[in-house]
Amino acid sequence: MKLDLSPDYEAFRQDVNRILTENAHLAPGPDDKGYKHPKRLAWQKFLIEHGLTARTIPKEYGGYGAAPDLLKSRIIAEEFARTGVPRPLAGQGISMLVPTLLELGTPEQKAAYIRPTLHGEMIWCQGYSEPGAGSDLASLRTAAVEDGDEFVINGQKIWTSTAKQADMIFCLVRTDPDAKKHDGISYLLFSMDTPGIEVRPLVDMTENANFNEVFFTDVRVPQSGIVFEKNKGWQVANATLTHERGMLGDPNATKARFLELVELMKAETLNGERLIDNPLLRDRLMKLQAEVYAMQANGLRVMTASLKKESAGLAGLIIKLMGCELNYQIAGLAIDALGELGILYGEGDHLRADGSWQWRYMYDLGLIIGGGTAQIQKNIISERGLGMPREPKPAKV
Amino acid sequence: MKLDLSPDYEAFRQDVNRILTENAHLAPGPDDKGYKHPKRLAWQKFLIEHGLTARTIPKEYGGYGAAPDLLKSRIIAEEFARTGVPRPLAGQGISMLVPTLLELGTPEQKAAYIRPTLHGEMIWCQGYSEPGAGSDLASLRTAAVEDGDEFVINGQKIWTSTAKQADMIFCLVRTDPDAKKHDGISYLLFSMDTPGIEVRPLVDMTENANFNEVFFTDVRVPQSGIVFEKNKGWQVANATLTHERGMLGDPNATKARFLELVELMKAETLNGERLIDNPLLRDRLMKLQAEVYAMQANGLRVMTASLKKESAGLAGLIIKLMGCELNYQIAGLAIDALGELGILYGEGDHLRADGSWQWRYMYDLGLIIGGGTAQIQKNIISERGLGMPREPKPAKV
Amino acid sequence: MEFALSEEQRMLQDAVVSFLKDTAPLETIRKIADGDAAAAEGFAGGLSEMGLMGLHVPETLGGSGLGLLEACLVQEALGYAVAPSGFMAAVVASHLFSQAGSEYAEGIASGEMAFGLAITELASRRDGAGVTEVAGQLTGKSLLADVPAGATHLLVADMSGGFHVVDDWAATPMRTIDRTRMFHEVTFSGLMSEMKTPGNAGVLEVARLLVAADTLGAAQAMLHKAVVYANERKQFGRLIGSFQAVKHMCAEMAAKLEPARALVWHAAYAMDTGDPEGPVMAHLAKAHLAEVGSFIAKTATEVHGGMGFTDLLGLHYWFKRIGVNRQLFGSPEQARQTAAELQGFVAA
Amino acid sequence: MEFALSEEQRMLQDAVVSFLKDTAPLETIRKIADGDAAAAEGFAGGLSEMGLMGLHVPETLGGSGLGLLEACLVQEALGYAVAPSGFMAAVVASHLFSQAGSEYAEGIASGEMAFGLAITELASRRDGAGVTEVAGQLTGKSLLADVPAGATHLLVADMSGGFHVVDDWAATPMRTIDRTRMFHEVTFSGLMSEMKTPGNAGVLEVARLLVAADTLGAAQAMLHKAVVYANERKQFGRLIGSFQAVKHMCAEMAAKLEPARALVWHAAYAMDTGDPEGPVMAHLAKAHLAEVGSFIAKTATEVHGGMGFTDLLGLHYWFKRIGVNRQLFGSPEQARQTAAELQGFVAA
Repeated sequence: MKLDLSPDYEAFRQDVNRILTENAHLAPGPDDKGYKHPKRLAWQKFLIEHGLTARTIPKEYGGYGAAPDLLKSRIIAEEFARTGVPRPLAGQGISMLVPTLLELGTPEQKAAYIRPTLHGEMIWCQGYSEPGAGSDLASLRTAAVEDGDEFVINGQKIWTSTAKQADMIFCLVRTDPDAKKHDGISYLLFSMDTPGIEVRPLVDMTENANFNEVFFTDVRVPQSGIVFEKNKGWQVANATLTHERGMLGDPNATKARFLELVELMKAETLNGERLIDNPLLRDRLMKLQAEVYAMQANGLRVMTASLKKESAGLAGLIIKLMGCELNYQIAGLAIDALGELGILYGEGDHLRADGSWQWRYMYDLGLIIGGGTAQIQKNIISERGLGMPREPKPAKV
Repeated sequence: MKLDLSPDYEAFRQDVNRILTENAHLAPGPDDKGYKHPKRLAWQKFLIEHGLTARTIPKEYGGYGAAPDLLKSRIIAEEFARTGVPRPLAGQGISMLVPTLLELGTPEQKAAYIRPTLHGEMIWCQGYSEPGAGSDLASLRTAAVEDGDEFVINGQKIWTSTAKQADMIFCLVRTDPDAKKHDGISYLLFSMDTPGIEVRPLVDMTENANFNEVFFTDVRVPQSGIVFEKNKGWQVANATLTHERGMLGDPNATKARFLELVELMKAETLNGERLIDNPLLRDRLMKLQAEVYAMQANGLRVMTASLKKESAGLAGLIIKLMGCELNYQIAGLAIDALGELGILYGEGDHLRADGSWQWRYMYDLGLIIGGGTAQIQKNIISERGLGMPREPKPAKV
Repeated sequence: MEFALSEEQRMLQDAVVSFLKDTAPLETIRKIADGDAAAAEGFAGGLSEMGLMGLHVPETLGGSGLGLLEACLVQEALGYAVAPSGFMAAVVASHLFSQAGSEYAEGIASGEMAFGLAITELASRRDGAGVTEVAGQLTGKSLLADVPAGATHLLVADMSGGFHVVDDWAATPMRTIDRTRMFHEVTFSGLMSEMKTPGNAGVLEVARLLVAADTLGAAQAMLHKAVVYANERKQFGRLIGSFQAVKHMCAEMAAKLEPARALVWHAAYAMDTGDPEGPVMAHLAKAHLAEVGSFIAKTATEVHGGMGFTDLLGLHYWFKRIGVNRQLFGSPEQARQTAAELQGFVAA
Repeated sequence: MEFALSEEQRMLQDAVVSFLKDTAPLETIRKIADGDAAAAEGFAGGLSEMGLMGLHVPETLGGSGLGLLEACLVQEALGYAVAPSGFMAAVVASHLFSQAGSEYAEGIASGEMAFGLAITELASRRDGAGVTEVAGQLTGKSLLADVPAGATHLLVADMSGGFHVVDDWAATPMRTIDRTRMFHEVTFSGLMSEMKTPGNAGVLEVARLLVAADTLGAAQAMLHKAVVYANERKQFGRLIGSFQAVKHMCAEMAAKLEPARALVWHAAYAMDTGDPEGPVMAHLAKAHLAEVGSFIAKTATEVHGGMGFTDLLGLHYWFKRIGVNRQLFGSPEQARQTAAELQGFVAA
């Protein structure tokens, strides 16, 4: 057990802090909107050059080329949070496609896509889920039929974020309808400008379109877009799905929300009494604080395991389930504490925190479902974490 | 909706009340212990003769022979509770075997068993569950092999209450090992005095032996003990299992416990403050009160349905699951409210209510499991109550 | 002894249910939520033509003379259809005016008057809300007032326990997550109170009871939708409704909801028959349905998977209805506290 | 940055675990529970021979000088084996005496002294319990005192926040549902206090932290047993562990317990390093493990079905250990309240 950092790392932290504070003026402001705004691209370039993002990606592909060091990555993230300086660009292209290409892409694919993606010049979207293929992703049916050196794609994807802005899509398509469901899938890259692609915003319960539906009608794309091998797309996707799972339920984000809730309950009153002085609300708050501490400590345990290249076992498997539920509970207490003001939404004098608690209460429920429902998570925990048997296959009827 | 009773029923209530109060001196006292104590048998005889128990059982079998009237039965139960006069004899012979014999018994069986059972002269125990056959009762393996006009029984039963006191047992045995599991079972009556029967008390977490294990080694009993038909025992048992289910989770008993809890929280203090004045404990109490009211109203609904010979549907199916859980929660709050005194047990100055809250907290957990676990209950509710599909049969591996 | 709905009661509820099926399908609800005034007025008109507004007004005053049990059956149907309406306000006002101010009861029954409720502060005061009365003049504001389209009068609770009727007010909309219903901030500056009646007069427990009935209906709808979806949707080559996890989620919803329904009926019946336990049951019903409703809103959405999160099925209208009801007229904790006080469980 | 047990820490815990496997199998625990004094003494002797009692005593005073993290690892192992011991009392006393009264710390380390705890009233006073001190004389009684077999001294909390050491007391046993451990009512009438130290001195948070660790171990044992049972027991022709309902029950237990373990470690580490958040975490750990423990005690028993209810498997010893721990040194609500007060969340 040792939670403080060695002097070298403390020095690194100070460097990072200095670079960020001294160059904050280069960062894009709130008005510099738009995915490819010049100031945002310039800032991204600056951050890469100073090793503050794309840190471990080889120089030849446009990264900084440093050796992997989880602690340094964590320090960087903490300093962005501490200084409040705008963060580097994110998105599924950077978080999911780039690692995939580095591991399994052809030299041409690496050369063509990684650099512009890192630098924000090429936006990607992910084409995985389908209306009929959610928890059972491998049953996806979007078909890619060979025709000369092209594929002709027909089908539909759903839960596609940034589809409207994306230049390219990394997409799971069925290239062998006769093979077993996991064996007929390919991982395919192609342009979102290809004729026959229609993007429809998918409005959700938060009233926003956080996602889209994407429809493919006779979409012709080159076969060269295949990553790794044809009909090996399931393995390719799984390599990166693990990345996504990790992203949900970050305990530091949860801790930050909890602290906001404490401030809220100190500041707000009900019938003249501070909310935090209400014994029932306070007891619920303290219950949540215990869980926040627990998830934070659990996160440190998982981080230590990855530092040691060990498996975190159960401690890792439970994060998505417990983290998302805890976020939902925190938002729920905020709403209950605010009572008749906790259900306001959109605009208005009495709205608190721009309605972000209400938005979270709904969006966090979406996250409990998305990226592997709570039920799928419990299957995984019991089977991989506790070694319990899989459900027997149903007899063919 | 009409919760008050018609004048006739009110008159009936007054009669019942008068009979009980005027004759209370005939009832057995706390010292008149033992299943067949003369005072207990005499009191039972008196109650039957006055239609206060065995009310709807035909006179020829030793009952009172009145027409079925659920309301009158309910009024009788309420008056026993109100007056505190000792109740009639109970037990699985009276509650489960007698209805079965009336429905499916041979004339000889009815003549031989019903009268002495009702009058407390013949005690029965139930031989259903086995160590390997709990939720999956139909997989029971206790074997009854024909030999001349006898069966030779070998095997083991568990969860057998009153086995030590019982004269007779009604027992599920496998009479056809080759048939499908539901089709090879017979419902058999025989004497507990038969050589080869060993009863071992089964101590449970309450430190008492509320149940027994019963072992059969080459036990020879007459085949005439079969009820209904050989290998039709599953149907016979199901007729009465429904009786048992109904017995668990009685909302009036739950209400009585809740009122005890209220008195406890008014009488007891923590750090000089009445428990009921503690906002956290009181809020838990009120949450439980809402559930107590709800289960009570639900019970009235079920009762009305049976008065009309209608199915109560979901309202009936959920009673065991919700009623047992609610009892457990009530006991749990009592223990939490009593804190370090709530975990005392057995004897001692500081023990409250003879440790009955602690006993209930453990015994009620047993009832959540017994008579169909919570998981089995949820299967039943979803399949019979909501029309959801059964789980597919596993493929033979 | 009969704890069941009478033939008339079942017919009443069926009539409202089928009326709502025709006049308030999801498409209409969507229009109303998106601010289509025509759709809202059309629907509201049809509803008042049914003569429901006078349901709880005594026959001697031109109403149907029905009880709170019948009112709860109607409110349950409205919740089941997530339909907006002035019904709740009409019943609460009728309940008060059958004791005092009968002219208003007559107005409600005849349809000449439509009431709104500005009574939030009976339970909960925030942001300086609260109305005071001096010499018949009202000053102050009330938040999250239930002001249905076409309301002609407001029933206002002042902070000294009195109730007032006004036919003039300044209202600013308060947007909630539930866009099917209109809530407002109403402000009074020296406005004349037409009529004053003292004492709580059952307003809070009746309002809470009706909210419980509304949540009962909305939760029942979500359970139905979840079961139907689970019995249609296939994943891993089988209906998701055949997975034990999904079956048990639905079983738990039903196991909580079924007794909750009986509680609402019993509370309403007890109020109608003057049973002293009636108000206790009514407050507890509000609290209990809030808890059961929150569980079902979340669980039913999870059974629907991603589809439940989208706007495609409109499931969120029920989720939000239940979410807003939870906070109306006081939190579950406050309702339980009221019930405790009524039973003398709280140290003076 | 490393949040994991060191090699030494793992070795320490393994040593205690395997010692307990040999010396405190279920048969021995049963004997102790049934009042077999020989079995109890034999086991207690072996335990103190391990030199565990001086674990938290500074090396300068003859102890091992290990921290609360190591103490929690040992306590977790004791809870896992539902083994009785004076370890908890020894650690609490050592923690206090490393600040004042070092002669007692030395006594604990050398084994000449064995301590018990009479500190229940720090959190909870019932039945007129509570000890007062006048001119060095103690009067009053303490309930549910932890008086291990062979205790030579008691650490007593008085009602003005002071702590006392006494080597003489009158004790009557208090039987709890957990028969593996001895609790007593201790009475003092004008008994001389050997030594007095003022102020809370961390006693309550250390005691609560250790109880949390004990429950962690007991709950972990119940989860293990449930998984093993579910993977052996067949019903309906399949392992019950292959039913999704049973799998999810086990998954939920693990999902709650795993972060709870990290919380206990972190709280202990924070206490050892003087992190100001340490006491807050310690109180919350007590409360949180009480809640998680109650869930696991019930759920693991349900996974075992009827067998879990019987005495045959002895599962109830763990159920009862967790049940008693929940109430020791204050309820979960009281522990959360303490944590809130430490953070200034409570109006003065």
